[in-house]
Amino acid sequence: MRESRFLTKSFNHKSMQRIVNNPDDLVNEMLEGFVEVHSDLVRQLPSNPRVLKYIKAPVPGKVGVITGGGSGHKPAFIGYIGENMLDAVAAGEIFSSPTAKSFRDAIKAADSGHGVAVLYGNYSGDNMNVKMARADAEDDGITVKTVVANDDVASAPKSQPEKRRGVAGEVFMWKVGGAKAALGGNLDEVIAAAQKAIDHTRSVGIGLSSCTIPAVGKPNFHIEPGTMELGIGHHGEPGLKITEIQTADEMAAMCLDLILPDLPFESGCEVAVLVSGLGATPVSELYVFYRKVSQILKASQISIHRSYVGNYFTSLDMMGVTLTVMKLDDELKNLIDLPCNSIGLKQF
Amino acid sequence: MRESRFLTKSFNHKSMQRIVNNPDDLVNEMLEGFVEVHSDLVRQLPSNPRVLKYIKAPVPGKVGVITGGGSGHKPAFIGYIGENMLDAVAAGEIFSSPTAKSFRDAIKAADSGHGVAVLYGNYSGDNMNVKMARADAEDDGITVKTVVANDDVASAPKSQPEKRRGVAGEVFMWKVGGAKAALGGNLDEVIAAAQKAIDHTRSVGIGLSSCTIPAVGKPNFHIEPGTMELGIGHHGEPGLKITEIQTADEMAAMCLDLILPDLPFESGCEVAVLVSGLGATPVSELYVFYRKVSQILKASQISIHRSYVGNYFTSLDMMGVTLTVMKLDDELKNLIDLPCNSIGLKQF
Amino acid sequence: MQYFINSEGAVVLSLVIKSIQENKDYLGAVDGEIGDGDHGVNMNKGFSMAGERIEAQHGYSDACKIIAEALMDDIGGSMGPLYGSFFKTLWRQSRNLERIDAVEYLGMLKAATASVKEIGGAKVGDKTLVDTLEPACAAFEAEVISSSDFDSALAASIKAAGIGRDSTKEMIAQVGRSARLGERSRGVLDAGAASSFIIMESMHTAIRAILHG
Amino acid sequence: MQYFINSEGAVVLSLVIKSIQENKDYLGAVDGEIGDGDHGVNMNKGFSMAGERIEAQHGYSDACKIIAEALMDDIGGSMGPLYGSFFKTLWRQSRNLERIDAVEYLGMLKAATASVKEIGGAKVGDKTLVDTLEPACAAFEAEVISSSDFDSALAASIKAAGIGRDSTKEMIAQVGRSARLGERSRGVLDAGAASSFIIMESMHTAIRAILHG
Ligand SMILES: Nc1ncnc2c1ncn2[C@@H]1O[C@H](COP(=O)(O)OP(=O)(O)O)[C@@H](O)[C@H]1O
Ligand SMILES: Nc1ncnc2c1ncn2[C@@H]1O[C@H](COP(=O)(O)OP(=O)(O)O)[C@@H](O)[C@H]1O
Ligand SMILES: [Mg+2]
Ligand SMILES: [Mg+2]
Ligand SMILES: [Mg+2]
Ligand SMILES: [Mg+2]
Repeated sequence: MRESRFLTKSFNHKSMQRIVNNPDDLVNEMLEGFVEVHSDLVRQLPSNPRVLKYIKAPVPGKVGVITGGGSGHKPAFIGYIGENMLDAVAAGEIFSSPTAKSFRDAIKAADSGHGVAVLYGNYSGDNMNVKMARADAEDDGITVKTVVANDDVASAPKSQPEKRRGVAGEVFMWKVGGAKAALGGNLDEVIAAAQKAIDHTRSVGIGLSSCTIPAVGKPNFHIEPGTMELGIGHHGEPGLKITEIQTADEMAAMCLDLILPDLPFESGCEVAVLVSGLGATPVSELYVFYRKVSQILKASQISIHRSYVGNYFTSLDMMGVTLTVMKLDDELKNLIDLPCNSIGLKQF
Repeated sequence: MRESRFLTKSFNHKSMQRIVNNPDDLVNEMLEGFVEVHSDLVRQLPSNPRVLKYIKAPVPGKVGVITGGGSGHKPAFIGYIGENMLDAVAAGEIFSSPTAKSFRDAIKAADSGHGVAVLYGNYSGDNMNVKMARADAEDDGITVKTVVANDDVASAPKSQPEKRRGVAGEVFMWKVGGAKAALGGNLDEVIAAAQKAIDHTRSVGIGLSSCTIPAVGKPNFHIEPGTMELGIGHHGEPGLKITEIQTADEMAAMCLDLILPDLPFESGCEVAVLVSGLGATPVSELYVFYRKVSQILKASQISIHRSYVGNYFTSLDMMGVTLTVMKLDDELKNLIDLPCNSIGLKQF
Repeated sequence: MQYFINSEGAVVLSLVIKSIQENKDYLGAVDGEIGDGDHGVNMNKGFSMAGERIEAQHGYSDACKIIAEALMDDIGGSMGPLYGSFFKTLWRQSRNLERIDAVEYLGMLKAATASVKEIGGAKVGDKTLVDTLEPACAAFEAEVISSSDFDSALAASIKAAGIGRDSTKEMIAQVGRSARLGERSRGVLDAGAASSFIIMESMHTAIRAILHG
Repeated sequence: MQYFINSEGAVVLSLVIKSIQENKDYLGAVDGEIGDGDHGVNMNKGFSMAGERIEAQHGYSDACKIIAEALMDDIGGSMGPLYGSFFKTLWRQSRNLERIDAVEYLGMLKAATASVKEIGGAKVGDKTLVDTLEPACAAFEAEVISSSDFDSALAASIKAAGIGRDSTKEMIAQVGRSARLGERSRGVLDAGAASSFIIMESMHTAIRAILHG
C-alpha cells in the first residue's frame, strides 16, 4: 500500500473531532476495513486497491455495471456493489474523482465480454477521468457506454441539463441499471434503462451545516446557525438560496416545490422516493421530513410505490437532507422492485 | 394523535440546525413516517401509536421477543423489529423510557400464548417501567421474563455488573434472542440465550461531540474540541476519562484495552464485532477504526467470525463510536448467523 | 380548620401543576448539571397534560389519579413510575375520604413516599426525590404528634422538604442517570429532589390556604 | 544560451515541484474561496509523489512523464487529467529532443495547452487554468517571433501568466466545481489559474537560470 508522507506537515488530527490516523491514509485504511468486513460481497483488486469489485464479477454473460467517485459519501459508492447491483467501483480521495486508471481497472474487472455500463455523476473530474478510462478500455477491446447522472434540479436551470450535477438519484440509477443487467439486458438496454431512470429522477438537497475534509482539517464552507441552504450540493456546492431555518414540514414543501414542476411529476403518476441524510442528521428526523413529503405527494395525487429513508448518499459530517423522487413506469417499477444484496441497499 | 401544546413556550426551532417541527411532536411524527416507509415489516398498534409491532406478530407458536427504550438511537430500537428479530417495541420520548403502558402493550402485541421475553437496557426508567408493565401483563395471564443488558464496561466496575448500562451490545442480545425464538426455543431457552449473549458481550464508547435533544434545544453536555471522552454513555453519560483526542488506531487500542480483559476474551476464542457510530461520525471513519480493531484481535489470536460496521445504535447527532465484542460459542454462532430481515439488520 | 373537603380539593393540584409549569426551565437546568437536562420538560409535559384533564367536578383524589395516569400512561421516563406511584397512592389512600385531616394526610404521605421508594429502590442519601419526600413526611409526622395541628404540620413539612432538597447538594448520586458520575455528582442539587420540593411546597401551601379558608 | 539540454533539465521540474509544495496552503486557501479547498492538497500530493520518483539519471522529458503519470494514475480529481495531459504532452513533444530551444519549446507549450483545453473543454474566460496557460503561451510566441530570444520569451510568458491569473478574478466561473456559483464566483482568483501561474513561473524561471548558465 502506498505510503503518504507528504501531507503530514500541516496535519494535526487534534484539530478535528474525528476518527482518523493520517488523513492521507484515510481512504486506503477505510477500504482495507471495508473489504474485511464485507468479504462476503466485495474484494479489492490486487493490482489496484482503489478498485473494489463484487466477488462474483465479472458475472459470466452479464453486462458489467460500474461507477466511481470521490470518497466520503458512504454507503455510496462502494456500498452499492453486490448482487443485482454494481459489479465494480473506483474510489477516489475524499470528494475527489478517482483516477482514470482506477476507472479503467473497474471497467476491466466488470467486463465479462458483454460490455460495461459506467453510471456516474456529472462532475468535471469524473467526466474527464471516465473519458480517459473509456478510451483506454476501448483500446483494450472493451465496449463501454456511459450514463451521467444529473438529477440535482438546484444545480442548473432545466434548460441546461448538461450542467446539472448527480446526487442521491444515482442510487436509483445504479439500482435500475444493476437490475436490468441482472435480468439479462444487453449493454444498450442497460444503458437505456439507467438513462431512463436518471431522466425520470429529480433531487434537491438542504444543507444545515458544513462538513470537514480530514486532510483539510477545517470546515469546507460555512452555514450560519439559524439559516439553511436550499439546493446545496453533495460537497457543499452553494445552493439556490440561504433562508432562515424552516420547520421539517416547510423544508419538505420547499424541496417538492422545486422537484415536482421540473420533470414534471403529475397527478396520477407513481413514484419512488428516497430521503437521504447528509451524514450527521439524526435518522429519526429524516422520517419526520418523509412524513410531510408523503402528505404532499398524496395531496397531489401522486402515489408512492416504494420509499427509502436513511443515509444512502452522505457528505461526510454534513447536516442536512436530500430528497429524490423518481417517476415510475412499468419497467422502472419492476427494476426497482428486484431483490438485491449490497451493503447500502438490501431488498428481499 | 395526541396534541402537544405545552412545551412550545420556550421552543424555537431556529436555535438548532435540525429537521424538526415542534420537537414535542418529533417522536410521533417520526413513527408516522417510519411505519409508512416500512409497512412491509412493521405496524403501529391502533390503540397505542407508541408501540410498533412486526406485521406478523404475534407469530403463532413463537415466544414473543420485545424491547423498548427512549427514541433518538435509530435504528435502535424500532429498526430491529422484523423476521427472526423483535416482535414489538415500545418507543419513548427522545432519551426517555417508554411508559409502563407502552411496554405492557408491546408485550401483549407479541404474545402468542407462549410468553414474552423483554430484552432491554439497564436504565433506571426502563427498569421501573418494565417492572410495572410486567406486573400488569402477568395480571393478564401473560408469562413475562426479562434480560437486562449491561454490556458497557465503562459504566461501572466489573464487580458491580448490576450498575452497568446496556449499549450497542443490545443489538447482539436482540439478534440472538430473536433467532432463538424463531428457531422454536421456549421462553426459558430464549431468555437463556439472550442472557448468554449479553453476558458474553462487552462494549465501550468514545464521545467526540455532544448531542442536542431537540426539545431542549442546546447541547446536552460539552466535549472540549481537541479532547475525547472514553467510556461515554449513549445519552452522553460521563465516561471514564477525558483525554487529548487520539488517532483512530489509538482509539481502537484504548477500547480493546478495556474490553478484552473484562470478560476476559482469550487467545483462541471466536468473536463477533460491532462498530457503531454514534450518529454524526462519517461511516468511512468507522471502517478505519475497525481496521485497527481487527489487527489487534488478530495479534491476540482472537478470530473474528462476523463483523458489523455502521450506525447500529446512535445517540442523535453525537460524534463518536461504540465498540462491541461478543465471545461466541457454537450456539451463539448459529444464532448470530441466522438470516434475518429488519430495517437495521438484514442478513441473507 | 383541621381538615379539607376532598371534593373541593382539586384546586390544590391545580396549583401544584402551575408551580411545575413555572419551574420548567429551572428543573431543566438542575437536571442539566448532572443528568440529561430533560426533567423540566418531562415534568411540565406530564403535569400539563393532567391539568387539561382536571375538570370542575373533580376533587382532590380525582385530581391525584388524573396526574398519576398522565404520568404513568403518557410520560414514561423515570417520572412516570416514580411520581405516578406517588400520586396513585395519594389517590388510593384518599379516594373514600370525604374530609381529609392531619392524621389521614399523614397516612397518605407515608404510603405515597413508601411507594416511590419501593418502585425506584432509592433510600435517603441516594440523591433522589426520596431525600425531599422522606424528611417532609417525617417532619409532618413529628408535628402532628406534638401539636396535632394540620396547618403547622404542613408548614413543618415544607421546611423539612427544603432542607431535604438542599441536603442532596453534598450527596453522591447512587441511583438513576447521575449515579454514574460518582464523586463528580457532588456539589449540585438533585433534579428530582428539586421537583419534589416544588410539589411539597405548592401542595402544602395550597392546603394551608384552604385550612385558613 | 538559446537552448537547454534535455538530459540535464530534470532540475527544472524539481523546482516546479518545490514551488507547488511551498504553495500548498496558498492554493488550498484560493480553492477554499469558491471551490472545495483541496487544490493545495491535490497538487502537493501529486507533485510530491512525482518528486520522490525523479532520479539522477532523469532528464527534462523523463521528469515531465513522471509528473504526468503520478497525476494521472495516483491523484485523479480534476488535476489528474488536466495537468496530467499537460505534462504528458510536454513529454511527448520533447522526448526525442536532445536540446530544447525556443521554437521547440513554443511547440511543446502550445500542444500542452491545447491538450488541457481538449480534455477539460474550457476556453479563455471560463475562469480556469486555461486563463493562465493560454496567454502565457501567446506571449511566449509573440516574443519568439519578435526577438527570437528564448530568455525574453520565457520572461514575457511569466508576466503574461501573472496577468492571465489575475484576469480570473473578475470572471464568472463557467466550468468545474465553482461554475455553480454564477455571479458569486466573481471577485476571487481561480485556484487552477493560481497553480498554473506557479508552474509557469517556477518552470520558466528555472529554464532561464539554465540559459543564463
Ligand atoms: N431509581 C430511582 N429512585 C428514585 N428516584 C430516582 C430514581 N431514578 C431517578 N430518580 C430521580 O429522577 C430524577 C431524574 O428525572 P428525569 O430527569 O425526569 O428522568 P431521567 O433521569 O430519565 O432523564 C433524578 O433527579 C432522581 O431524583
Ligand atoms: N473542465 C475544466 N477545464 C479546465 N480547468 C478545470 C476544469 N475543471 C476544473 N478545472 C480547474 O480545476 C481547478 C480545481 O482543481 P481542484 O481543486 O484540484 O479539483 P476539484 O475541483 O475536483 O476539487 C479549478 O480552479 C479550475 O481551474
Ligand atoms: Mg476536490
Ligand atoms: Mg431523560
Ligand atoms: Mg433527566
Ligand atoms: Mg478543489
